[in-house]
Amino acid sequence: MHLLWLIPLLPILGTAMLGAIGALGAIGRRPPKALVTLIGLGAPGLSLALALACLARYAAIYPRPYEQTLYAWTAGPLHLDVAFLLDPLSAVMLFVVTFVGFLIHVYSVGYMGHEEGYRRYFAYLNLFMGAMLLLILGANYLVTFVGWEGVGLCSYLLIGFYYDQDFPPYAGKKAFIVNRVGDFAFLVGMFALVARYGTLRYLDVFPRLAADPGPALAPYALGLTFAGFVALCFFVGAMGKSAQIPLYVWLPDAMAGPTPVSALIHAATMVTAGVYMVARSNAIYQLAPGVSGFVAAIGALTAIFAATIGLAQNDIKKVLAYSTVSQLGYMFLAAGLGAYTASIFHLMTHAFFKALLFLGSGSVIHAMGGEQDMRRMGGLKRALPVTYWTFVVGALAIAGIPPLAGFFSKDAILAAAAGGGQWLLYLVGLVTAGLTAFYMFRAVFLTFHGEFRGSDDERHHLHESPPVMTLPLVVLAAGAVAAGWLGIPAVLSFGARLDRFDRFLEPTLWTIAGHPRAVHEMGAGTELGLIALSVAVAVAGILLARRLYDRPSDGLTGPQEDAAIAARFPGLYRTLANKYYVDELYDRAIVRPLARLSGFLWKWIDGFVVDGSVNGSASLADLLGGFGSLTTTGNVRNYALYFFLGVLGLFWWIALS
Amino acid sequence: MDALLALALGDTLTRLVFFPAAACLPLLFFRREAFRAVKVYALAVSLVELALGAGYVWTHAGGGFARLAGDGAYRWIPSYGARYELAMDGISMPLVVLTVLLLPIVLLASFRGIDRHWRSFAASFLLLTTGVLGTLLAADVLLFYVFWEVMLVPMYLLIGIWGGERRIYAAVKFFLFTMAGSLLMLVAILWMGWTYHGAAGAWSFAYRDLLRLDLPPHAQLWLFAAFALAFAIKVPIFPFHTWLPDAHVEAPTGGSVILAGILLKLGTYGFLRFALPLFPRAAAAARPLLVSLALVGILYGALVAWVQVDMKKLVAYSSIAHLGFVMLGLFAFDLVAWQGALLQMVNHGLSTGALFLCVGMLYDRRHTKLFAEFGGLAKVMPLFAFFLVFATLASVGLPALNGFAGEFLILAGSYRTLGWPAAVATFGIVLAAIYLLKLLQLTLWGPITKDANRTLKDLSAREIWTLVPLCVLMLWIGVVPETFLKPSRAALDGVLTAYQQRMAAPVASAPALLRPAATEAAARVPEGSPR
Amino acid sequence: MSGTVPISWYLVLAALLFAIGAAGALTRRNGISIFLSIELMLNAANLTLVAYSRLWGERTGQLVVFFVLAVAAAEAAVGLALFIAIYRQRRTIDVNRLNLMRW
Amino acid sequence: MNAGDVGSLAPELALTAGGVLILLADAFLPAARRAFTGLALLACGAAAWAAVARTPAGASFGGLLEATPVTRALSLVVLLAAAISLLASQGYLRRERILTGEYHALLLWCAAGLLLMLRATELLTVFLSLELLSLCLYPLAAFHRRVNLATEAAIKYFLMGAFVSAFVLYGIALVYGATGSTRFEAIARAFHSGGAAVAGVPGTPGISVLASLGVLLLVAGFGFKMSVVPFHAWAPDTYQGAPSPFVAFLSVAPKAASAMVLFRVLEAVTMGAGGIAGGRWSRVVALLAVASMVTGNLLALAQRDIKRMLAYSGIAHMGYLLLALVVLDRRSLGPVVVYLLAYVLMNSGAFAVVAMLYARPGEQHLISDLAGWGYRFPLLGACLTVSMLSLAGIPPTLGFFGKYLVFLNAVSDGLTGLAVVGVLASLVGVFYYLRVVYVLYMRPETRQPEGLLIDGWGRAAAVLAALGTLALGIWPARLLDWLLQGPLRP
Repeated sequence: MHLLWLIPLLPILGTAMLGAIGALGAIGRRPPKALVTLIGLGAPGLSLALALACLARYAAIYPRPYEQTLYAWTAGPLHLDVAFLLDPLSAVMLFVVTFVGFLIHVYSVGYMGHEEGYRRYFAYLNLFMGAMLLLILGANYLVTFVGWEGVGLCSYLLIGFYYDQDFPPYAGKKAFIVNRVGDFAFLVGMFALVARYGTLRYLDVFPRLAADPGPALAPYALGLTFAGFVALCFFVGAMGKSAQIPLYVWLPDAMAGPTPVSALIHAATMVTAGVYMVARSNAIYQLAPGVSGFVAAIGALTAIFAATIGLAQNDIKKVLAYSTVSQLGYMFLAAGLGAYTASIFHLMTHAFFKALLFLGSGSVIHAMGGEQDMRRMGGLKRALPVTYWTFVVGALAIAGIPPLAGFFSKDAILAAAAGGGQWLLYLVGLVTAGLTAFYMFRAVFLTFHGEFRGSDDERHHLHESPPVMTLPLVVLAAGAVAAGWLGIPAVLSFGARLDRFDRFLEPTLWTIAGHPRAVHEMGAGTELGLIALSVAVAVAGILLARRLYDRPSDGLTGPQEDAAIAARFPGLYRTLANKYYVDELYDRAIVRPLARLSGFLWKWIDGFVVDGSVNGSASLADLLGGFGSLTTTGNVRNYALYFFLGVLGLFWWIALS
Repeated sequence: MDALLALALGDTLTRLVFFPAAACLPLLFFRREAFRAVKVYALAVSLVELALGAGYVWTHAGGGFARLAGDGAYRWIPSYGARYELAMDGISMPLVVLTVLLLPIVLLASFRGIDRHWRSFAASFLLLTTGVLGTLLAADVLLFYVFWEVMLVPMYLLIGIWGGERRIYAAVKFFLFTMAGSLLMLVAILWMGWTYHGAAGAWSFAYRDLLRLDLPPHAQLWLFAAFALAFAIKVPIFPFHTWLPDAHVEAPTGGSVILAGILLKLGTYGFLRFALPLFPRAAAAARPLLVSLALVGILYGALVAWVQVDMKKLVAYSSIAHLGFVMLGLFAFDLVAWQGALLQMVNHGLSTGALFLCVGMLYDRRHTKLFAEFGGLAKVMPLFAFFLVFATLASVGLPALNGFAGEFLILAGSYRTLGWPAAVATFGIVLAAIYLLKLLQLTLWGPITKDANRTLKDLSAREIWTLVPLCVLMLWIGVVPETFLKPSRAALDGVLTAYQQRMAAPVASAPALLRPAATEAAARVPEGSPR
Repeated sequence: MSGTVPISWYLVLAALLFAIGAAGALTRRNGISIFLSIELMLNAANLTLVAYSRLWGERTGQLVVFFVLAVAAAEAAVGLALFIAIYRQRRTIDVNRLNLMRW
Repeated sequence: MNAGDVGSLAPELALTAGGVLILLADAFLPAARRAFTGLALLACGAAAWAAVARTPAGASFGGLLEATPVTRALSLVVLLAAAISLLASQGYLRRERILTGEYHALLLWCAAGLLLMLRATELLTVFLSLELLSLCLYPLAAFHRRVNLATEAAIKYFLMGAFVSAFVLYGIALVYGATGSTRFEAIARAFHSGGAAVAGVPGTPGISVLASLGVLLLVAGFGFKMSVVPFHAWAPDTYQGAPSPFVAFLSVAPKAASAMVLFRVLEAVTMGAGGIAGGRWSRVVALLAVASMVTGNLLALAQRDIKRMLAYSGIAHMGYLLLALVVLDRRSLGPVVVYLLAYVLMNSGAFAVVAMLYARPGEQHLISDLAGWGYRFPLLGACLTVSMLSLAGIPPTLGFFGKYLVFLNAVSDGLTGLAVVGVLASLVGVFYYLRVVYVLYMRPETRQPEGLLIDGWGRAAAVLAALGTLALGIWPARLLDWLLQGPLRP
């Protein structure tokens, strides 16, 4: 376990080595592909093994946290450690990230095999793993932030992986900048902590908060208490990283990156960092009920908002992207309700099935030779059986059909909402569940059922992906099925305490002196009823999708159905298809005015006011000189006159004084 | 005389400062057209200077650079109290190292770009180095002023002779702006000397003597204004900044690097070394003004940088924003912020220097700096792309690179003492991302639009060698900033405590001398053998 | 003549002479006339000196006058030479037209 | 008149004798003309040696002359100017084919006049030495007989000079009348006692008015020699027209001596009279100083002809110099001496280079004509650059050091305001001095050099000036210790 620090370091070393051989390649000939694959898979593989080993060791000292300090920065009184922390929370994250991450690396070998940027791709991907592991293993906000920005960088680089096209680099830039807005708030939150507590170490800050919450509850800024202020700052940070309203806009565009990247970064791991951070900071959020409510509201809003957009997307990856946004909304809903374990639970299950879905879509795109528009697909289940079945499993999981993973985690969240008496939030969650089921199966049917709608050469090109790609699908499918069983609610387990997950995370939840955590008890009957309801809604969604998109009886194909629907509600459909015009709004309301302002500052303040006055005074001096030298007329009599007048003037002046 | 010899040849700051100037004389014996020989010679000299600098720092690291220490004081113009005294402490040390490090790099980088008058070019650079080092190391205010002015001429020639289209306008603007500030500073210096003469009965401009001069607030205010103007122009702080874009755009690559890397720092260094400790009350009074100007600089510089169409101009305006952070840190009067500020001075020197080098490499190839002329270069120049991305990210303040370490400390520190202004400043990092990613977007990414770019050669070994040291340092500072924070801690702490003592002490109604004790922490120079 | 002329008379006369000379120097355009006016001013000064010398009853003033006469002569020599030179070149000694150099 | 008196005249005698000797040589063995410069330099050297070693300190000729460290220092300054001018002249005179003995003789006699003027402690002596000086300057200005401009310059200078000397004489008369003496110390005494000496005499106007008119006339007269605004207008024309190497002398040496006389006059008037009168004259000098600094710099800004530019800049420099005389005390002389030395080195150096680089004296000396010549004539270009930087007051040159002393003196006299005006004015100055530098190095060549004659003598002059400017600027300590012994220490 003392090798903990190696876990994040290994992938970074992998990047360094890949970079090195690349540099050699730039001078001599290209490095052999096998070597790239070896390093690219070896680094994350090793850290996966190491992670598992560490977790095994950790079981021994559970639930005590294990902290490891490497070295420190000291600036005056401020003392910041570069240190790692292994506790139940980071243990879960560690497992998810290394496991899913490694699988996706494997998948990439097949998916990216033909790309020319193969080495570069793995270099970035390894760097991402390193940064992500820093993020989750950091023992204080600083280290976490280092990872936080690191994953942002990798996301930037990987979204813009196809840098010689126009859109991907743009999308990457957008992602980075939007994230920066969040990071700004995150930083301010850290500064506040530093100013108040002089440290950023989790195991310093939280105990002190828990022991003596008084000062943190004093009014601080923006009409919030100190805790509230910090909580808000961190949540804004999370908004950026985890694509919540209003900072979600970058995520759909992020699909410009290679599909495995979408799976790893923009579904399974990075985007959940925000959720992780909120859960990590639960001590602060417990002290800030108002902000927590805000978090829940934003989460719910995002969930349903993104789900509705998902209804009208035709790009298979866009559908998945919006569903990711919506699922992240779910997680924040849970976190905001104080059900931190539930949010992490959903985070984990989501990691499995969403990664699965993305990789599945990747397999489809692979088969279609890069085509992503579902309207040009259809009937692929014959050509891609493995992909099809695993995809369906993922879809069922996300739709929340028991006994798959999504069912349990989603149910835990809805239960928390209902238990907390937040019926509005519950309703939103429920509707979202239905929508989710609907658009996921819309995607399934459009893609795999019906007749193939693509061109002929595409038809000939169709083929199932190689095992190096399908294997990860299968493994993830297994996860998507089973991951939920870690947290079976009591009511379904006939009293047997099978909610291991909650109990495992229990030690990371802080109990604040004088602020007991609310424990929601519901009658078994109600709970069962709610469960039945949510399942029913999900099934209804699936059936509706089937009725619309998988009905060979009437001659209409899926796209034509869409068209028909669009014809029925044109305004609504256009709004959804254009994602509520939010991008346009931002462009008009923020980007352009800012640009205009900058132009004004440059041309007018710099060019006119400042330089104008400088050059102006210079030319004024010139002018004075020019006129003044006219007094030197060249006529000596004038000179004599000047002398004479000078004398007279001075004499007069003296005589006066 | 033998003392003089010892001073000139021993392991002294004097040798460090004047070696480059002395090394100019042999240049007279090179043939006018023997560029190659001159290049090699100049590079060799710069490397020796680097060795001297590193050696001096190494041998004197024992003291921890807590206090000003150097060659001791010598009479220069005894009848008027001016003295020759060089000394170094943890505040000047990093900048000195940066200077001697950048010298060989800029010379190496200029091999291709500079195609005429190499003798004069090398001479200008060497003299400039002497001026800069002298300014950093002078422990006598008058001597400081002398070196401060000496810097101007070589820089003026560098811009004016080897510069671009509007080079003369830029050069003259640079010269006059700086002079405008420094001349008033001269009057202020003279006034202090005279006041000291009145209070102590003897002429002196020695830093440590003037530190003991306790002036009534209104006098402090005027003197501070004079000093601050000179430094503000150099930094530059809005609205005294407009010389900078012109100077940068017109200057040759090497000139821009030195300008951004070092000359600008002398402004912030001046604040930290002179304006704040000498006139504490005035500094405290002026704090709101300068903090708000720093904020303006951060946001204004960033916004204006964003809309530039010329790479060098973009980087130039980014300097304004970055130095805004430094100013904010300085006027936070907080040790954390000060450490960050000092670190950030070095950081900016490295990352902006690297950026200018990259721009220069493109200029050498295409003889244009306009964004419109580029795009998609990553395809043809992968190595260049790597270095440009690296430098840009460092400049953006990405964690694990140098920029972050500095900015984080500055902002964390200033938040402690200033509160919301620090939060506002933090927003600058968002803008930084906006304009710097624009730089990448428009040069590296996207399809290649101009055919001229399809055939561009990637970096040569020489160019790589100019960039590698910078990148290594950026990474090092970013990962283990401790190495660079430690040496300056004690010195900064000394200045800060002295400042707090001065503020705590009763207000002087007339010029008076403080007891040495009060200022011991700030500066103490071992008296040199009086000759 | 027993009654002595009061000193102020000499002074006023001298002042008048000086003023006349100055006026002449300022108004005449012919170089020589200007020079002559200047001579007049010199002699006005001489008169003052002598008057004061008388008043103080000591000889310095008169001494000065003798020197001044000599100096004036020398000046005249140089001046006339210059005027001849300029006349050779320009065929005029009208100072208004000696303005090749100005501004 | 005893041996000591004669000994005290040794420098002047050396110069005069040198002049006479050269004239005779010119008459009898014209072949030796090439050697005249050498001879003249020898005379200067002898004079310098005499001034340093042979002239006993203290008064001589019954108090008509005095020798103090200051007069000695200024004598050396004057002789230095003469030497630089002579060095620069050789090439010029040969190029223009006017190499005759009169030139050197006249120059030497000018120097003699100046030395006397420096040391004169009595108004008649001052007047005579002034005339000796002027009478030699006029012909020198016109020395290039074939050139229109030279003669015109000489005429202007002559008429103004004569006009002004009349005023000076009248001033002498009035002061003499008010105080009954022409000796400075007697005048000082009289002013101290408020002129009580004549107060009783019936019919005399109140001393203060006439006396101050007299003093004013003297101030104006020597202000004219120093080309102080508003008595300056002659300078640009004369400088432009007169032979450049001679201007190297004209533009500095007379100013040095006149500054000394001005000091003596003001000293006599104010030091005794103290407060009130002192304040009054301070205001006058301050006014002249500011006027000169501002006007000189602004007008120089507009000049395209380098000689006119230097003329106006000289006006400005005299303004800086006057700053040291605003509040008069023994300390004032230190800055004055150093500033004059600096001014001699940089200005004469500049004119020496100008004399070599501009072939056709009948035309304008456009700055733009030097374009790109910094590379064609590296040595001269460097020297000119040094002069310009020094004139602009940029360290490490003597020019900076002079400004430093002057402003320091002003500040320590409580005249910070004037110092600020001074530095701002000099900021304007930087602009036009830099123009020369950038024309030299940053502009492509516009014309081929033709008809130039650049000889060793001239180079020596330029290098001597430039090196002096730099060396003394970097290491002024010894110079000061030597110049400002005794009471002159601040």
